[in-house]
Amino acid sequence: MFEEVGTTIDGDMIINVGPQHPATHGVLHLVITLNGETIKKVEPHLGFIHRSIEKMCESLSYRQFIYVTSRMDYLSAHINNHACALCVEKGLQVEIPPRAQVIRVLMDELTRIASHELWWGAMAMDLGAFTPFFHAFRERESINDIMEETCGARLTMNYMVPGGVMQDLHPNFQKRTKEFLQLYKRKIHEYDELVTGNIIFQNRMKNVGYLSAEDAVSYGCSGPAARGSGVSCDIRKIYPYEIYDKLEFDEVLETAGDSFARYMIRIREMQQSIRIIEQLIDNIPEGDFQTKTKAVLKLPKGEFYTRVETARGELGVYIVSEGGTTPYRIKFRSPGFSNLSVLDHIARGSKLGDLVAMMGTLDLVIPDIDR
Amino acid sequence: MWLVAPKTGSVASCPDKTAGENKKRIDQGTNKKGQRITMSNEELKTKITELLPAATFEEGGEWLNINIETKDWLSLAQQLRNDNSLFFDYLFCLTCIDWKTHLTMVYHLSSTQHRHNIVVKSKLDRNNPEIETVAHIWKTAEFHEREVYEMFGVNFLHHPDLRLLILPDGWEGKNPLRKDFEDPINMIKL
Amino acid sequence: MWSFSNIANNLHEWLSNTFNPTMTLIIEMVLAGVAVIGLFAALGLVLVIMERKVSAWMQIRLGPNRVGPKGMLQSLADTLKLLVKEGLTPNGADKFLFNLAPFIAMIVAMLLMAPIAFAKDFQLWDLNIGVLYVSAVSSLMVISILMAGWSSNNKYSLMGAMRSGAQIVSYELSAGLSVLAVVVMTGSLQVSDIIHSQADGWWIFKGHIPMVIAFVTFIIAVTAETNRAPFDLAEAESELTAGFHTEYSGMKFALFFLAEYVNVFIVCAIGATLFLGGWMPFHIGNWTAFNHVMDYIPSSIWFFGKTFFLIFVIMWFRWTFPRLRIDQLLNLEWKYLLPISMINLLIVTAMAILKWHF
Amino acid sequence: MFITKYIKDVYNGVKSLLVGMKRTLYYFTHHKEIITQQYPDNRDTLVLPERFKGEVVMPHDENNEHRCTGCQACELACPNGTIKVIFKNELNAEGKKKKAIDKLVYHLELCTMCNLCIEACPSDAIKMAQTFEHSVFDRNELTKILNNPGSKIMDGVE
Repeated sequence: MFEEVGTTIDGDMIINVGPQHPATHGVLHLVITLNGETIKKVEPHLGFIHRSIEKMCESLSYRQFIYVTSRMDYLSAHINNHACALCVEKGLQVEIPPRAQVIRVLMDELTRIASHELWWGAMAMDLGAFTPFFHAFRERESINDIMEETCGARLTMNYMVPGGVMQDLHPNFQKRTKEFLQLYKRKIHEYDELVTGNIIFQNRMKNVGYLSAEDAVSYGCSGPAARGSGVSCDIRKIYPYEIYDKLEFDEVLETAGDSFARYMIRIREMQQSIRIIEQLIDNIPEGDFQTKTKAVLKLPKGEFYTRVETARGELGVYIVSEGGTTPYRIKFRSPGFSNLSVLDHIARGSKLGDLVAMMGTLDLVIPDIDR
Repeated sequence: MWLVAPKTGSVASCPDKTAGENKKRIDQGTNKKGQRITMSNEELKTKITELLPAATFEEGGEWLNINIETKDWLSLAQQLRNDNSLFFDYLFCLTCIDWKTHLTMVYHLSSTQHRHNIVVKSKLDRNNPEIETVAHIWKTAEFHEREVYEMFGVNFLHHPDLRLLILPDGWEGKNPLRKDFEDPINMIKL
Repeated sequence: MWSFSNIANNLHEWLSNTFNPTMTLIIEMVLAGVAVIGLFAALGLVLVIMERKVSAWMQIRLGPNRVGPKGMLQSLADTLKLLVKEGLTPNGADKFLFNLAPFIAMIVAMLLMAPIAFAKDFQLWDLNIGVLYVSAVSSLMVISILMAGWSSNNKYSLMGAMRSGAQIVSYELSAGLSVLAVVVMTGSLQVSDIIHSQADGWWIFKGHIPMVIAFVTFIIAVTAETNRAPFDLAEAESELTAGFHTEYSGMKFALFFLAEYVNVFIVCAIGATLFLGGWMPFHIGNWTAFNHVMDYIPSSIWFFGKTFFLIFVIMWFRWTFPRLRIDQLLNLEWKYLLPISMINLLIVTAMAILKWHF
Repeated sequence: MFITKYIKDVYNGVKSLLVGMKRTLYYFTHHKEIITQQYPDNRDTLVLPERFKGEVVMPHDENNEHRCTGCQACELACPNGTIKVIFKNELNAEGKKKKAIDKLVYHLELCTMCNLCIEACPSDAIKMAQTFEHSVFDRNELTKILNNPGSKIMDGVE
């Protein structure tokens, strides 16, 4: 009898959110135990788009495997590619020309803004406000146009190669980026008006999904999810790569640890990315965009690990090389996987509607979790 | 009170905060437990030798690599986590490598307070891989260990919930990331 | 002058002269029924295209612009699509209740049309307890939603229905209390009396601040009662996929959809009747010349103008605000709106006794 | 004071709602801000950036000559096995047998537009085209032969 209506012995209702559900932004399957509207347990079931990228990469050469990583966290494809390129460069011990470094950082930051824009719109949509989604896309599209002009694709660019970047910047790049900066500054106050300042929104977000700093570290959270709890974990600051140590930007931190803190982190991180772009856009050094590398790359025997900060948190690329042309084993430590594991912890005891808000603030990208 | 915004959290203002205020936040956020003392690889080596004399070390990489016996892992993990001068509270990567003759568990540890990193490795028997779980020490290990369990078939002893996470229900025996795995049905040959 | 009431009267005279009284009554009833169904269809088409255009413009989009001139026939095409779609009934569903629910939603919406005055002297049934009738019948709406949610054999539907039940029953109270404010001022429950009492000014202007408060409470409460965003918890898309009508498809879904829009129209019509004078033109005290100019605008235009303005406001809410959480929703009603409207009613009563209004 | 604070909070809450409504009303009345691109209608005026990666093509000059030497660099660079080079033996001007490409088979359905083949090509024989409307009813149409029938290698390209 209990099975018939899907309840447990205690009278709790078990409900499947996903794999196809508007709030999960992809094919995440959550099995939720509910008592009325209150959540007692959240259990994620993964693997609906697991493509075994790690296994695929074992049969691809060091030039080829980078393109696959665009398909992991497709919203920060550049940063994923960057991490892989950095890891291969670490093994090859090549120096990257300064122009390539600046281009890479510029692209990373543009990607970060684009990713946060999309997150902002989707987050508001999860809470029932549809309009911000389209407003966010206006700014995001102009970033995508910049990407399309320089890299040739809007989402899966495959622009970073070991030794630099694939092509030089498009002549229009600086002009278009400045136009984007102006557009962004003209429109940013709307974000406050429509969502951030809205009293309904604040009530939905504040004091919801509390995550303490200790738990954030213990659950392996990174990126905005951990920084919302006051954990300083921005890889760009604490283990700087490329030219991040020479740039002036702040690591955004909030101490409240609730959904609203995680929201504010991302909103203010966009400002910091804008700051970085402003510093670099007029100071792109002349020179090569790529160092000459051999046609067939061979990494020495050993293990190489790089950490970069994607829009979602810390991405680790761990290459184990046997000295051949393909990696022996490759592991992607994806930020989404660890951030998802905390969902059960923070969702217990809150309402079903809040679960959606929490998933929004954790910014889950399912291909990133499944890989 | 519904119409009144709750008090915690920050004010709703988008323009970026001054650097000073942010620096204050950083200090409040992470350094509250004590002074940051980043240990060099040499210091870490001495310290860990004290804790576990049987450990062997591999150097040359960016981080200190520690090879340990499987049976020592649980006690070492507890000490690494709880020792105030080490305080490795952040397990940022947990994975396994199939070397065809044996498996190797690799744990990447970091300390958010002291900002030092180590890598702990432990050899496992390939036919009957077993290691103690650390899910109660670092909670992130729960999901990562489940992933390793299904991908490599490593049995984590005393794991709270060792089930398939990514693979479909009813998947048996075959471990996709092992080197001898072959899927005759879905294999794409080019 | 051409007006709805002239047409109705001429028709009535012609019918009375041609047939006997019973026959006349039957024919008039049939005609009224056909007119209501026609109005239903027309309203559905107009409101759907209106909603889509409003949302599109607020979202910096173009909106439907392919079917017909400027996309105006889009909702007709949608209706055709829904008509020919297969209406699925889930396996474990309670078939009878499942199929009955959309019709109950529809019938309730139709019944509510009766006491609404669309133009001067143009009303289906001017019953003496018109306002009471409206609040009584509109609360039947919740039955169809509960029925749909329970019989679908779907947990999302059930949760949506339960949410909706709690929500409609709660907000019924403050909607009723703010309607009572007008009734107290007028001293009558009859719709035509209420409209005639606003000949020298609408209640929202005549009744000082308490009436404005009653109006705002009314708008919030009816937005919640019709399950529109930001109170659309019953169908909260990102939480419950589609709430109580998750399992409905084809024409049965279309009936729910239509009933929602017609309900919006009705509550806005009632709001316009009670607070904005219904078909009564905008009159100011004894400015005879000004009032005379205003009288030249036909009464039906006044009525539909006011109603569609209120509908626009409700759509405007929907496309601006995020959704509330269920506990916040109930808090808002029981801790804020209900006490406010009760105190407000007390003040209005005092005003009515002391004749403080204009 | 409790009451003044309460009223102030309610005022601020209502104000925040009104501010949002003002913003949506602005866009409701300002249709010039609309950013929709009416795609199939603007096909004639649509300009894609010259670096856009749509599909791999092999440019031929007016004498039906291409630059492909058949070095297989693209085939090796491709991560998905998208490109296959099929050879034939051909007599050159001096009557010697020479290896040349017969067909350069390109599987568009496998291609991820990663640009690695273009980068690998030593003689600039292939490039990315800006076409993007690739949908077809039959999957086999996506397997393309890049060199034109009867085409030859350009003089001077080794």
